[in-house]
Amino acid sequence: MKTLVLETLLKPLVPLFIVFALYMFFRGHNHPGGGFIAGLIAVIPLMIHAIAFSPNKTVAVYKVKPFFLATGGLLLAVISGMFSLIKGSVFMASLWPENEMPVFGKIGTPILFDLGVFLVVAGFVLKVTFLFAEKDQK
Amino acid sequence: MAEVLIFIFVLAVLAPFLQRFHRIGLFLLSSSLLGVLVYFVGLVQPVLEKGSLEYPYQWANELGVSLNFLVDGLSLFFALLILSFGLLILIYASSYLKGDPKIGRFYMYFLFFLGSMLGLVLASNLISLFVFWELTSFSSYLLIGYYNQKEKSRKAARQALLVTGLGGLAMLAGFVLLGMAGGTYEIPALLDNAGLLENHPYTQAIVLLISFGVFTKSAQFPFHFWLPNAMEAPTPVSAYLHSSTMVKAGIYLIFRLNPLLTQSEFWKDILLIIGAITLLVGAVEAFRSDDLKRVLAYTTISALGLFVLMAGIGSKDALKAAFIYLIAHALYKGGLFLVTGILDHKCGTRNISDLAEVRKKMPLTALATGLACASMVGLIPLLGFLGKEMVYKASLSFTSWNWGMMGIVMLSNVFFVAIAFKIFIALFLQPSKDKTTQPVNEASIWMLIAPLVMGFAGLFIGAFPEFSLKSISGSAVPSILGSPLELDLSLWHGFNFIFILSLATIAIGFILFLGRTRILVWMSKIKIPFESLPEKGYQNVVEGLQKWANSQTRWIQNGYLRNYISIFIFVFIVLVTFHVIRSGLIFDELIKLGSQDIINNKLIILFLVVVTLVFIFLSKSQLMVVAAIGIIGYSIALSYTMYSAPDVAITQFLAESLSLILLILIAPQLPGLVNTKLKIKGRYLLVSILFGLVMTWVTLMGMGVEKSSPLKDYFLKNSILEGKGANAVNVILVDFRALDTLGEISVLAITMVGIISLLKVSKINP
Amino acid sequence: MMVYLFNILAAVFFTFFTHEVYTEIPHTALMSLSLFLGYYGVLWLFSWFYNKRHFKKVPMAIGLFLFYIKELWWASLKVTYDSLTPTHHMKPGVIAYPMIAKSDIEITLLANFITLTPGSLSIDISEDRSILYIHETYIQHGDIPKYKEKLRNGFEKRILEITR
Amino acid sequence: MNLIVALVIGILFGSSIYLMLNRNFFKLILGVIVFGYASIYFLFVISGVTQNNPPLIREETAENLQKLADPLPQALTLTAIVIGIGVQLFVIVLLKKVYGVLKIEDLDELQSTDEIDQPKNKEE
Amino acid sequence: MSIYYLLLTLAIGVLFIGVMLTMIRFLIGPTLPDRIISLDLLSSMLIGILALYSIVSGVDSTLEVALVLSLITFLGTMVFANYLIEKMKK
Amino acid sequence: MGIRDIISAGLILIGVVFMLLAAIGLIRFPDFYIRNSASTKAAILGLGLILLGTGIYYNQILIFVELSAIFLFIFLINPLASHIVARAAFKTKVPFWKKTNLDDIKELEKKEKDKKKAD
Amino acid sequence: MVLFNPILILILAAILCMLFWVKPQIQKIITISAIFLFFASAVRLTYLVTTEGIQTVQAGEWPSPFGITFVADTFSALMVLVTSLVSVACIIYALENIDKSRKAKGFYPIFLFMIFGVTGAFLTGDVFNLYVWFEVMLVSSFVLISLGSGKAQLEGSVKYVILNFLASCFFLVGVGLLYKITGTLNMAALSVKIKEVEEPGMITLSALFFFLSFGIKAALFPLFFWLPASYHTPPLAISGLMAGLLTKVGVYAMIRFFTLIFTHDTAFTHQLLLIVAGLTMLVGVLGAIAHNDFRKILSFHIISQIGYMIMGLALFTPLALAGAIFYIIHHIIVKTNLFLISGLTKSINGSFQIKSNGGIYDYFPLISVLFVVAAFSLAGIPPLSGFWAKFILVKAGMEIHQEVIVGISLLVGLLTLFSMTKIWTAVFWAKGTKKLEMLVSSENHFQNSFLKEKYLMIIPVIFLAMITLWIGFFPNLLLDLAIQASDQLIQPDDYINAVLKRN
Ligand code: NA
Ligand code: NA
Repeated sequence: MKTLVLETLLKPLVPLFIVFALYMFFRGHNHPGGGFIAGLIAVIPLMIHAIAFSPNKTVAVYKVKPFFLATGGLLLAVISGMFSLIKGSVFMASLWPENEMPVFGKIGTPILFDLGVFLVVAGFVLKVTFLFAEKDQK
Repeated sequence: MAEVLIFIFVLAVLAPFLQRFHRIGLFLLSSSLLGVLVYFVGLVQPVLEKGSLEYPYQWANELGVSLNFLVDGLSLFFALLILSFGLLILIYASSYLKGDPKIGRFYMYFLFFLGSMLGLVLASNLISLFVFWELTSFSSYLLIGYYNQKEKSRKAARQALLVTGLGGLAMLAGFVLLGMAGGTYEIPALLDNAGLLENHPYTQAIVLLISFGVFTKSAQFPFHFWLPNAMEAPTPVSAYLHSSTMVKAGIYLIFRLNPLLTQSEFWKDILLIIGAITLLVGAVEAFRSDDLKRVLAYTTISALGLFVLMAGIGSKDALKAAFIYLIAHALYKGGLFLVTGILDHKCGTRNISDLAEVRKKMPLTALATGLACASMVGLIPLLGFLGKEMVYKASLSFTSWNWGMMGIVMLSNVFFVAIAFKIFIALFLQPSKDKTTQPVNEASIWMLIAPLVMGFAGLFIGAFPEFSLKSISGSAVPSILGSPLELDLSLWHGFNFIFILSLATIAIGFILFLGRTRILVWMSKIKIPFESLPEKGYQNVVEGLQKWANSQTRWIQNGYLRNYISIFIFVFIVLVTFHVIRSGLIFDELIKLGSQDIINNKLIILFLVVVTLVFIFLSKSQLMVVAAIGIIGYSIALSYTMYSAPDVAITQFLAESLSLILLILIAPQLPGLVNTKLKIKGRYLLVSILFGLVMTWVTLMGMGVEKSSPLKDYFLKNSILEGKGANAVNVILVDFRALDTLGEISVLAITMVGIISLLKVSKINP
Repeated sequence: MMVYLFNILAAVFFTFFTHEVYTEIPHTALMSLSLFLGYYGVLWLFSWFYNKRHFKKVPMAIGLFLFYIKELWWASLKVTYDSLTPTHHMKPGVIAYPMIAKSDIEITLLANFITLTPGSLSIDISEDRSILYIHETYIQHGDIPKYKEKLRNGFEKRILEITR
Repeated sequence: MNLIVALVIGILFGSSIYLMLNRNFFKLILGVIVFGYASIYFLFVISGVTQNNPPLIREETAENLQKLADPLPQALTLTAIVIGIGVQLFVIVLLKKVYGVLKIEDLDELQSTDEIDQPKNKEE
Repeated sequence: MSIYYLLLTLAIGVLFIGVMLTMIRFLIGPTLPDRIISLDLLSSMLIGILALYSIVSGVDSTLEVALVLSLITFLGTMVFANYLIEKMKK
Repeated sequence: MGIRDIISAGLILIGVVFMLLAAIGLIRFPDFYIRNSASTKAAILGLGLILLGTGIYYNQILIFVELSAIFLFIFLINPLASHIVARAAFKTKVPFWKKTNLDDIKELEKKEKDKKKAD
Repeated sequence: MVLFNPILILILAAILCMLFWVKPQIQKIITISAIFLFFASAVRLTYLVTTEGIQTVQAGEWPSPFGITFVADTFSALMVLVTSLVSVACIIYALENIDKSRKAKGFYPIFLFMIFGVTGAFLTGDVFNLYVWFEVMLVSSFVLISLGSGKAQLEGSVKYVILNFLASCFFLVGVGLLYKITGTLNMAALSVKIKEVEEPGMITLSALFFFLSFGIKAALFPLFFWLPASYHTPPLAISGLMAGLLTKVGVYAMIRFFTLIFTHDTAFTHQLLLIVAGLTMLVGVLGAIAHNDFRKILSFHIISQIGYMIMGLALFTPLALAGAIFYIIHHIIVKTNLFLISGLTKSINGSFQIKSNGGIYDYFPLISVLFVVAAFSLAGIPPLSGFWAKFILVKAGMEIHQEVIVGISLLVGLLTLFSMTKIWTAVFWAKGTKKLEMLVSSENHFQNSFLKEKYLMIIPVIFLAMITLWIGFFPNLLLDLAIQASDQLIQPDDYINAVLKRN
C-alpha cells in the first residue's frame, strides 16, 4: 500500500475532499447532504492515509486529533442548543440571524448543530479507523 | 403506646453499647424493662374499668394499615407475661452468657424480640400484627443462630425461619382476604362485624390460611420439627421464646380472632384434629428423649397441641382452661428450661441419664425444679393442678366424642407426669453412678432468681387463684370469647369425678415412670412413622428444591448464545402466530394479496439479495462474505434512492461501507469462517425460516394499512417557513427532532470511548 | 501553481458575474461553459505578459489531455474488439520501463496515465524509483523495445514537458 | 410491489438469524449487520414509500406538498442507521477482543459465566 | 413516454445486464484481486445506473448519491487491497 | 425529442455499450492483469460518456459541476485503485496468463541476481 | 425548562470529562459535582411535579405532537429521583471500587452518559426519542460492562450486547408499525389515536414487538438470559448501577406503553404479561437458589423481582400499578445496595463464592447490619420496604381474584428468603476464612482500619440502607406518590391533556 503514487495523490485529495465535504455540508439544509454525510466524506483520504501508512504518520502529517474533534463537535452541538436559553426559550430552540453571510448563507443555530454532528462523525470515524489500523494491537 | 415500643427498640439498638458498661449497662436495661412492666401494670386498673384502651397511630393509611394499639384484657395479659418473663430471663441470661464477647448482640436481639412480641399482642390492625409477627420470626432467627459458628445452630435457625416464614406468608394472604371480607384490617371492627364469616365465600380460604400461619408458628404437627431443633439456641432463648412467648403467638392469635373464626365449623375441625395429633406426638416424643432440652421442647409442643385442641373445642370452659393452663405452662416450662441451663452450665451436660443426685450441691436448683415438676404433674395446690382440672372438665363437656377427647388428653397427661417424675427423681434424687457428672457448687443467685420466682409464682397463683388471677383473666377471657363471662376460679371443687381422673393420671404416670426402661425398649421397637416424617419431608423439599433449581437453571441458562437467540425468536414466532390465529388477521391480507401485481423492477433487489445471501452461506473467505454483505447493503441503498430518500441512500452507502471497511480491517484478527466440526442443527434452520416468513407477513400486513399522517404535512409545510431549509429531512434532523440527533451523536461518542477502552486497555483487571 | 488556480477561479467568477448582470443570457450549462472557456482563454492570453511559463504550459496540458483522449478511444476500441472475439491472439507482456521521470509528481502522472489507458496497467515502481513495471495487453509483434519507445515519445515526453 | 419488499425483509431477517446461530464469531457479526439492515429497512418501507418525490421542497413542488415523500420516516431511518453503525462497530471490536483474549473459535465455548459453580465443601 | 425515456430505460436495462456479468466474475473469482476489481466495475455501473435513473425519475438529487458512491468506492478498494497485502504478509 | 436529447441519448447509449463490453471482457479475459488493465478502464470511457450525456440532458451548470466532480473523482481515483490492487496482486504472485511475455522482468531479475553475486 | 436541566447537566459534564481525557482527577471532580447537581435538579423536578402536576416542555418549541415532548408525570419524576439517588451512591462507591486503568479509559464520561440516557428515557414523551435514549443508555452500558476487558467480562458482554441489540431492533420495528398505523410518534397522541384506529389486531401486533423488546431489556422470562450471564462480571459500582437501574428502564417503558398506549386489548396483552410475570418470578428465584456466587444469586433475584413489577402492571388496577411502582423504587435501591455490599465482602474475603466467605458477622457487625437491612428487605420481611411492595401487590391481586399469581408471589417471597438466608449463613454467619482469621489476629484493629480505608465504599451502602429503612418505617410518602403516579397512569387524561395542550 505504501506506494509513491498513493502518497503523491493523497496530498491534493485531502483538501479536495474537505472542500467537497463542506460543499455537501452547507447544501445539506436544502439538498441531500448534511453533517453526517459531510463528516464522513471529509475524512476519507485521511482514513486511506492511516490505513496505507500508519495512524501515527497520519497524525504527524495532518496534525489531526480525532478524539478532540469528536468531543468538540458534541460540545458544539449541545451549546448550539443552549443559545436559546439566553433568550429565555427552551433547549434546542433555533435562532436565526437577521443577515445572511456572504458565501455560506444564513448560519442559524441548527447549522451550528449540524456542524457539531459533522465534527463528531469526522472525529469518530477517524479515531476508530486509527484504532483499527494500528498494526500492533495484539 | 408506640412510644413504649420505640423505647424498647431503641434500647435494643443501644444494648451493644450499653453492654460495654457491664453491670451498669445491665442495670439500665433491666430497670428500663421494669419501668415498662410497671407502666403496663398501671394499665390493669383502667382496663378493668373501661374494658379496653385504644391508642391510634397512623401508618400506611392508603392501604388500610394503621399502627393502632389495643390494650384489653387479653393483650394486657400477654404483655405482662412477655415483660415479666422477659425481665426475669434477661437477668438470668446476663449471668448465663457472662464473658461472651457477643453478649451485647444477644441483648439487642432479645430486646428486639421482646419489643416485636409486645407489638404483636398489642397491635389492633391485622397487617401491623403481621409485621410484628414476622419480626418475632426474624429476631428468633438471629437468636437461634446466636452460636453462629456452629453449623447446627445456623441450620436450625434457617429451618425455623423458613417454616414460620412459610406460615406467615399464608397468614398474610389470609389476613388480606379477611380484610377484604370485612372491609377493614382493624381487629375490633372485624370482631364487631357479627356473623361475618358464617356464610362468606372466603371463609374456608381464610381459615385455612390463618390456621396454617398459626400452626407453623406454634409448632403444630406436622410443622413442629423446627422447635426441637431450635434448642440450639442459648437456653435463656429457649426458655423465653420456645416455651413462654413466641410459640404462644399462634395461641394468642387464635384467642384474638376466636369470636370471628369460631363462626366456621371448618376452623374448629382443623384445630381439633391438628391439636390432638400434636398433643400426642409431642408427649410420646418427649417421653422417649433423653436430652433435657429436647424433652422440654417436645412437652412444649404437646402443650401447644393442648391449647389448640382446647380452642378447637371452643366452649367457654375450654377457653378458660386453655388460658389458665397457658399461665401454668409458661411458669413451669420456663422454670424447667432455666434449670436446664443451670445444669448445662454447671455440669456440662443436659442428658438426663448422665446426671444424678444434683440436689446435694444445688439445693436451690432442686427446689426450683421440684416446684416446676410438681406443677407439671398437677399436684395440689400448684397452678398446674388447676389447669389440668379445667382441661379435663372442658374435655368432658365436649359435645360429640367427649370420651375420646378425654382419653387423648389424659394419655398425654400421663406422659407429662412420667416425664416430670423422670426429671425430678432421676436428676435430683437418684444416687450417683460412675459416669455421671457432679456439679461443684450451686449456681449464682442471678441465675436462680428467675426459676425460683417462676416456681413460687406457680405455687402462689395456684393456691390463691381468686386473688391473683380473677382480675386479669376476668378481663382477658371475655376478650377471647367475645362475650362477658363470670369466672369461677377456686382451687378446690370437691371430690368429684374429675379429681379422681387427676389422681388416676398421676398414678398411671408414676407407674409409667417406674417401668420406663422396659417401656422405652418396647416403644423403640414400634416405630412411630409420622414423627420423623415431617422433618424428612422438610429436608426432601429443600434438597429437591435445590436439585430442581440446579437442573432447571442449567437447562434454561445453558450458556449457549445460539439457544438464547433462538428462544427469543421462537417466542416471537409463537406469540405472533397465536395472535394471528386468535384475531383472524391473516385472512384479510391473503385476499388482498391475490389482487396485486407482483412483478416489477424491485425484483432486481430481491435477486441481488438472494444471490448474495446464498453466496454468503457458501463462501469461506471473510473478504468475499463482507463484500457480499456490502452488495446487499448497496442494494438496499439503491432501493432507498428509488423510494425518494436520497439522504438515506447516501447515508446508507457511507455507513455501510464504513462498517464493512472497518470489519475488513479487523478481519485478520478474527477467527475464520471455516469451522468444519460444527454442524448447524436443523431446528435452527427451521426457526430462521419461520422467522423470515413471519416477518414477511408482518411487513405485508403493515404495508396494507392505509394511513395519513398529520406529521408529514406539518414537516413539509414548515420546513422552509420555520426550519429555513428546503431539505425537510435535514431540517427534521437538526431542528424539529434535533434531540434525536443529539442522542445519535452521543452514541457515536460513547462508542468511540468504548472502542478506545476495549482496544487500549490491555491489562486484565480482576 | 497559483496562477492556474487564480485564472480558473477568476473565470468562474466572471461567468457568474455575467449571469447576474445579463439575466437575458440563458442559464444553461452549455452557455455557462462557453462563457467560462471564453474568459479563461482571455485570461490565458493575458498571461503572456506576466507569466510566459504559464502561457506555454496550458496548451501543453491541453495537448496531453487530447492525446490521452485519443489513446483512450483507440485502446477502448481494441479492448472492445477483443472482448467480443476469441482471446487467444492477444499478446500480453510485462515491461520493465526505465523512467526518465524523477520527481514524485512526474512518476505519479506517468503511472496514472498508463493505467488510465485501456490495455495497459502500471503494476509497480521499483525501490530506486527508476523502473516502472507495466502490464500491456497489446504488444505489437511482441516487440517490447518498440513499445517502450512509443511510451517514451508519448506520455512521458508530454508529461515532462509540462512538469519541467 | 409490497410482496417483493416484504420478501426481501423476510429473507434478510431469516438469514440474519441463521447467521447468528452459526456458532461462529464472524458470522455472528454478519448476522448482527444484516439484522440491523432488515429492521432499519423495515422502519423505512413500512411507513409507506413514494417513488421519485424526495422531500426536497422546490418551487415546482411547493404547490403540491402532499405528493412528496414523508420526510419523517426518512429522518428516523437516518438516525437509526447512524446509531446502528455505532453499535455494529462496537460489536465488531468486542468480538475481536473476545477472540484475542479468550482464543476460542467456537461461540459455544463462551459459557463460563453461565455455569453454576459447585462449592468445594458441602454445607447447608 | 417519449422515445428518449424508452432509450434510457433500455440503457438502464443493459447496465443491469452488465451488473449481472460483473457479479458473476465476483462470484467465480478466482483470486481476490479479481473480485476487488469486479466490485470496482460494479460501483462504476451503479454510478451509471444512478445517473440515468435521475433522468428517468426526474429526481436530480440522485446524482448526489452517485457522487458519494464514487468517493466511497475508492475507500473500499483501498481497504480491500490493504487486506490483500496484510494477508500476503501472513 | 430535440437535438440535445438526441446527442445525449447517443452519448449515453455508446457509453452503456462500452460498459457492457467491459463487463463481458471481465468475464472473458484470461487473467487478472488483463481483466484489470482492459476492462475497468473501459468503464472510464463508458461512464464518462454516460455522465456527459446526462449533463447535456440537464444542461444546468450546477448539475454539470456535480457530474464533472464525479468524473474527476473517478479519473483521479480509479487508476490509483487499479494500480494498488495490481501491485498487491503482483506482490502476492497472482499468476499471469500462460501467454504473457515475461522476458523483460526475467531479464531484470537475472541482472539483479548477477549483481548480488558480484557483490 | 426544569425538564432539560438533568440531561443538560449530565451531557455537559460527560463532554467536559472527555475534554480532560488525560486527567482522571479532574474528571472525578467534574463527575461528582455533576452527579450532585443532577440529584438537586431531580429533587426539584420531583417537587414541581408532585405539587404542580404534570410538567411538559417541547424541545425546540416545536408544538406537540410534531416536536419531541419532554414530560414528567409523577412516575417519571420518581424514576429520575431514584436514578439520581443510586447514581450518587454508585459514584462514591466507584471512587474506591473502580481501578485506575478503568478510570483512565473513560469510566467517568461513560458513567455520565449512561445516566444521561436513563434520564432521557424516563422523561421523553416520544416513542422514537425513547429508542434513541435507550440506545444511549445501552451503548454506554455495553462499554461499562466490557470496560477493563476481564475474561468473564468479555464473555458476559457478548451475550449482553447481542441480545440487547436484537431487542433494540425489535423496538425499531415496533416503532415503524406504530407510526404506520397511527401516523404519530408522540405517546400522548398515540394514546388518543389508538382508540380511534380500526385495526386493533395490527396494534396488538405492534404491541408484541414492544413487549419482546422491553421484555429483553427488563429481563423477563424467557428473554432474560443475558442478565445472569453478564451482570456479575464488571466491577461492582458498575454492576450495582446496572442491576438497580437498567432493567428497570425496561420495566418503566413496559409500564408506560401498556398503560398509556396498549390498553385496547388487555384480555390478551395483560393476560400475557401476567403469565410471563409468574414464570419470571419462579424461574428467577430458582436460578438464585441454584447458584453459589454472591453476585449471581443477586443477578437471578433481579429477574425474579422484575416478575413482581410486571405482575403489578398485568393486574392493571390502580393499587396494583402503585404496587409495581413502589416495587421498582424499592428494588432499585435495595438491589444496588446488595451489589455494593457484595463488593465489601469481596474485599474482605477476596471471593464472591459464598462458600469461600465467612466471618463477616463476627468481625464486621456494621456490614452485617447493612446486609440484613437490604437482604431481608428484598425478601419482604416487614416492615422493610420490600414488605410493603409485596403486600400491595398481594392485596391488589387478591382484590381481583388472581389467587394463582398471588400464591406464586408469596411462594417466591419465601424462596427469596431461602436464598437470602443462604448468603447470610455462608457469608456472614459461617466461620471466617483462614485468611481473615489470620488478618484479624495478626493485625491490631484490622477491622477498624479496613472500615477506615474503605469508607468510600461503606458510606453509600449506609446511605442506601437508610433509605430502605426510611421507606419501610414511613411508607406513606412513597406510597402516596406511587398512588398518585398510578392514578395518572390508569387515567391518562391528565397526561394527554398536558402533552397535547388540550383542555
Ligand atoms: Na430548533
Ligand atoms: Na490501463
